[in-house]
Amino acid sequence: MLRVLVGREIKLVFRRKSEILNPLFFFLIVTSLFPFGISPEPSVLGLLAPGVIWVCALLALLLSVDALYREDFDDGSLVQMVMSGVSPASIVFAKAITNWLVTGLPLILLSPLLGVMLNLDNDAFGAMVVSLLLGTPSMCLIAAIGMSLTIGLRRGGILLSLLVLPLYIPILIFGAMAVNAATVGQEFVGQLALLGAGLAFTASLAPWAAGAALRVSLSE
Amino acid sequence: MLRVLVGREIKLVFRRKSEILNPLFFFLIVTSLFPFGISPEPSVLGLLAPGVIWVCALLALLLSVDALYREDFDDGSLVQMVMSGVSPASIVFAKAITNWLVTGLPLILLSPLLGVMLNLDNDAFGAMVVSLLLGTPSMCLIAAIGMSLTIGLRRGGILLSLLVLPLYIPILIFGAMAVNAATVGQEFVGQLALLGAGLAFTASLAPWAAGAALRVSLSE
Amino acid sequence: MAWTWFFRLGSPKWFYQIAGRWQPWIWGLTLIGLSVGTVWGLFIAPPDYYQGDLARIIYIHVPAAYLSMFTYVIMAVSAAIGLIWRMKMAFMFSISCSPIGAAFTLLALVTGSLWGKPTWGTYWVFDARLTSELILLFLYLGHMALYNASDDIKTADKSAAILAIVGVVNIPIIHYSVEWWNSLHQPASLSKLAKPSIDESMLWPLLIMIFSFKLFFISMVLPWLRNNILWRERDSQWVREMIEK
Amino acid sequence: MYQDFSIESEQLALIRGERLLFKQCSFSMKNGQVLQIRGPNGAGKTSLLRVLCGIMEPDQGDVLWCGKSLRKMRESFGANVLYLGHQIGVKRNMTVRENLLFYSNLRQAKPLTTIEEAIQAVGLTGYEDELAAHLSQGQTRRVSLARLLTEPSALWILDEPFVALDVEGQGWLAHLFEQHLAKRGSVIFTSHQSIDLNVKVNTLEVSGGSHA
Amino acid sequence: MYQDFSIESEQLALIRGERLLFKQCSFSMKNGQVLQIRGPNGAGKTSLLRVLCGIMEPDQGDVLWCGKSLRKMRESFGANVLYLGHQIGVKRNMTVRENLLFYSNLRQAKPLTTIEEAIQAVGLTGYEDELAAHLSQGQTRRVSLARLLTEPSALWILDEPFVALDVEGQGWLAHLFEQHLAKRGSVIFTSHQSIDLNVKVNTLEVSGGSHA
Ligand code: HEM
Ligand SMILES: Nc1ncnc2c1ncn2[C@@H]1O[C@H](COP(=O)(O)OP(=O)(O)OP(=O)(O)O)[C@@H](O)[C@H]1O
Ligand SMILES: Nc1ncnc2c1ncn2[C@@H]1O[C@H](COP(=O)(O)OP(=O)(O)OP(=O)(O)O)[C@@H](O)[C@H]1O
Ligand SMILES: [Mg+2]
Ligand SMILES: [Mg+2]
Repeated sequence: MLRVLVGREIKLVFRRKSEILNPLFFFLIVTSLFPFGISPEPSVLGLLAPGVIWVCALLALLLSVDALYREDFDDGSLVQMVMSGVSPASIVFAKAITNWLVTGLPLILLSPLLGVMLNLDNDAFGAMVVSLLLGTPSMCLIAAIGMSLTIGLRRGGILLSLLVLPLYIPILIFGAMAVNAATVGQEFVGQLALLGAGLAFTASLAPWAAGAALRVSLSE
Repeated sequence: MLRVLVGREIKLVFRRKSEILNPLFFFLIVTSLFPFGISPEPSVLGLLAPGVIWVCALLALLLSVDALYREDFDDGSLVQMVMSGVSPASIVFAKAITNWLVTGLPLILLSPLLGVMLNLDNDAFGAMVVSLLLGTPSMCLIAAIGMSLTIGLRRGGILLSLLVLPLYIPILIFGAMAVNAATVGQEFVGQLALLGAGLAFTASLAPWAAGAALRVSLSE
Repeated sequence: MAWTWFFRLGSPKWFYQIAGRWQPWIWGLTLIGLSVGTVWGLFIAPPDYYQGDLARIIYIHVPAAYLSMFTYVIMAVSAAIGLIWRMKMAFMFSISCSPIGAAFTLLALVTGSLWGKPTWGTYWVFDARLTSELILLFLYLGHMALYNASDDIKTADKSAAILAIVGVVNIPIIHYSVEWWNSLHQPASLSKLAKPSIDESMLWPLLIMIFSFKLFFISMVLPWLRNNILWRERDSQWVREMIEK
Repeated sequence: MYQDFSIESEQLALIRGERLLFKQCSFSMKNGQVLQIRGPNGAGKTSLLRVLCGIMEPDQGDVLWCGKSLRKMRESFGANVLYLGHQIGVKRNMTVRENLLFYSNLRQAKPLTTIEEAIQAVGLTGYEDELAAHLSQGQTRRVSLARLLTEPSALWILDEPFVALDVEGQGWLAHLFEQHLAKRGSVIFTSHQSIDLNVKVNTLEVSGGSHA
Repeated sequence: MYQDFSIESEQLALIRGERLLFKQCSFSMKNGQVLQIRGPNGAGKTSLLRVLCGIMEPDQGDVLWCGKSLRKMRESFGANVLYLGHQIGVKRNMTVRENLLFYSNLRQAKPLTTIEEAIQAVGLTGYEDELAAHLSQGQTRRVSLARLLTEPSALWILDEPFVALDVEGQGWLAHLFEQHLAKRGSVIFTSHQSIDLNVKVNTLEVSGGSHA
């Protein structure tokens, strides 16, 4: 079942290649805005790098999720899927998986490039990639809850950010802390463990919450 | 004519109050993400403040524009307006004005609060507000061009950022430069003059370009 | 048998009347508690050893901060009850909590930052507890925004309930943040039940204030709730009869 | 030959906004019956269908599927019912074939008709690999109607299924109804057009719109 | 009494995707005529109407408005023509009254019928201040049809205007066509339903769908 659902999502995304490339470009461009806004000094940039990369990854991920739901809601596909006897939780889970595969993973692969651009400390690349690997899936799952809650509202657009960003903050804190610790040569296993625990927690609970929310939104 | 159009847009926005508040919350929350990601040290924050505030204002503005067009396109209102003999340029201009009144202006009013949170230098508040006052209208107008170009494309969502952000970079540079100059007590009239010139330029040309783009998008 | 009272709570009419009868008593108790606590705290209790009279802000700050968290938990619990037992009243209660909770969160933030200026030398720092309290404010705002964004009251109830439950994860984060991160903020001084690290002369008024704030919450939430009930039941027989009278 | 089923509504009432759309709406239905829901614009036909499908919750009463509350029977209901509303769930960015394939995979039921045959039956031969975005209004509806063939379900709940079809298409669909009945299937539908069906059609009148 | 106008098409041809929808499509029309465009699903009726309105450009030929190319006559065309397509431009977040008011303000033409009268005529009394989002399918279409009354235009170009209307609404619209003709107005429309009009209806057959 999940295979059929994920297969469909990925097919739809690849139909519009810009769908995958856009969040990546967004990540790249917004990240590169900061040197313009703040300072092009390499030493200053190195200081900013972990935070800026994490925040921009978070935003890119947040902005990519709408496309996965909006059209399916508007053209009635979500109702059709739920009516076919598929549990809403698996629909939502499939979307979160797709979101991560199509946006999260490429983002992580791209992050070292940005690390170089922003003069990130050499020792911190590993911590950055691993922390993103652990943090981005949780973010996709949380976004799925927010999206399911707001999809029924006309123009719910940015409301999503209001609901979801507060829940992202802890992930961001630990993620950026891990990278910051790595830049100054400190231990960062603790933060990674917390990110992992967060992932286990969201992976086991978020699909249910999001599924319930989806059913409510469809009843409008 | 413009009065009728702007009146309608504002009425629609106020129908959903969240429409106005959401970009503001987005601005507030995203700005406050940076201290988590980078460092909560007041001295470091003060250094970041001008750039972070400018970049976040830019993003909030960029993300608010979609709502002004999407629904009008989907429900056929844009076609109806054009068919009623209204020039596309005035439709687009009305939307840009609304966008600024409803998002740009409140954003500017909110910016001093963020300045305090991010420990912006006391001397720089004036420069920040004035540079935003001159820069945000241009950004609204440029976003209108981008939106008109991409509205016909299903899921053009993030493509907008890709088209528009590069054009925002000069505005961002001069805006943030003005604030940065003010923090270190330098002269910043030059940068403001450039922002003003940019505004005059976009205000006179952007509506036509966007209007033409809109007509093309509608012919799909 | 023992459960009948629980399901009677689900009847808006019954609840409206009972709440109306209790309301004056609760307000009375609240006023007494608040005035005793205020007088004791501001005039009788000794000034703090280090901070002098400044520390008296504690009698507002700490009760407000506790209440902001307490309200959220109550809101989430009644949301869960609403979802599980399909009880309209529970939803209405849950919805009535968030504006009040947001107000107290704001109060805790404002008193905290007023206190922070003289003690830490700044109104605001990005410290873990302060931040998570700020997140709590955002959660409340998000809850209200979500509820108000929906046209249909049945949908609005349920989506707001789900959000309330999801957001509950933030509460332990706020509480334990001081232990998990080394922060500027005061570590737990009351919550260590065994031996509070606060002088008894300050403890009593503080406890009274904390308790009266809880009462204050109840006396605030009841009118909100009754308003809500009237609005939603405006088409039902009993409301019409009452209005006509 | 479909399995036995029954759907009943018990004293349904629904309020939308300020308006009481229907109350004490009761009916019951079994295999081999056709029910047309009638009423003027805004009477509450669409809303009633959505309640029957369990998408919307009634304010009073309950829908029973095989004697049990619909809420507890979602699985069996989903497997036996096909609902097509105003929004028909045809993805613009998938081809006609992909659309049909996806839904039939979701259901995991063995189709009586292959997808190719269904496409031919609805008159879309030559459009199999066309994106649904490139179809006309009527052709898009035909894609959704093809699902009636590829996903065998005992009960069809159709909201204005004759809309946007050309004359020949309307005849085809009416004929399909008759075939479905012969196989002990049932249909609940709404329509403002007068349709010639060679079978007995029960009707349920929704008057709707009175102030609550 | 409307002004004189004429609309002609000259050897129009349109290709969408790979398909030649029509070629050498010519017709001309003046005040007081009705033209029904006919053809099976996917023939190209909607596409033809969009070309006539200047929304889409034909691949060959041109549309002439009062003898001049449409592209040069946008102003006068807009002032005299009302087009209602599948998407009807009714804003969900505005009330019925606001929707009508906005469009009539845009046109700045003096309405023959007040908005209140128009709302009553389409049978939406009591819904004046209801958001369009809270209307049923048919009621939403009625809002757009009310514009035929509040924005007097000589030529109506209507894409399946009878869809979603109940029986009484269809009769009302047919009657409105007749009144419009009596005032020297004209109508171009498509429909898959058979409509009884007490006037002479010209037809234009679109066959469409051949490979280009
Ligand atoms: C904006 C700034 C501040 C915020 C948002 C804030 C927030 C909070 C919160 C949420 C609590 C309850 C924690 C819990 O129960 O787990 C709390 C308790 C407390 N706060 Fe603050 N606070 C702020 C500033 C301050 C300052 C400047 C001081 C004093 C120097 C202070 C002293 C205390 C004390 C003594 C407690 C009781 C601790 C306990 O018993 O657990 N706070 N504050
Ligand atoms: N989203 C909504 N919110 C509030 N009220 C609504 C909503 N949708 C519909 N209604 C109300 O419900 C009534 C019935 O709507 P419904 O769509 O069920 O009618 P219908 O019988 O299907 O009409 P039609 O023949 O036009 O399709 C409408 O008159 C409207 O007042
Ligand atoms: N966006 C598009 N891109 C490519 N081809 C299209 C597009 N829209 C329509 N077509 C093609 O044009 C043909 C005619 O479409 P059109 O919508 O004009 O038909 P129609 O006569 O209005 O049909 P219906 O009766 O179903 O409304 C379709 O068969 C389709 O192949
Ligand atoms: Mg309907
Ligand atoms: Mg058509």
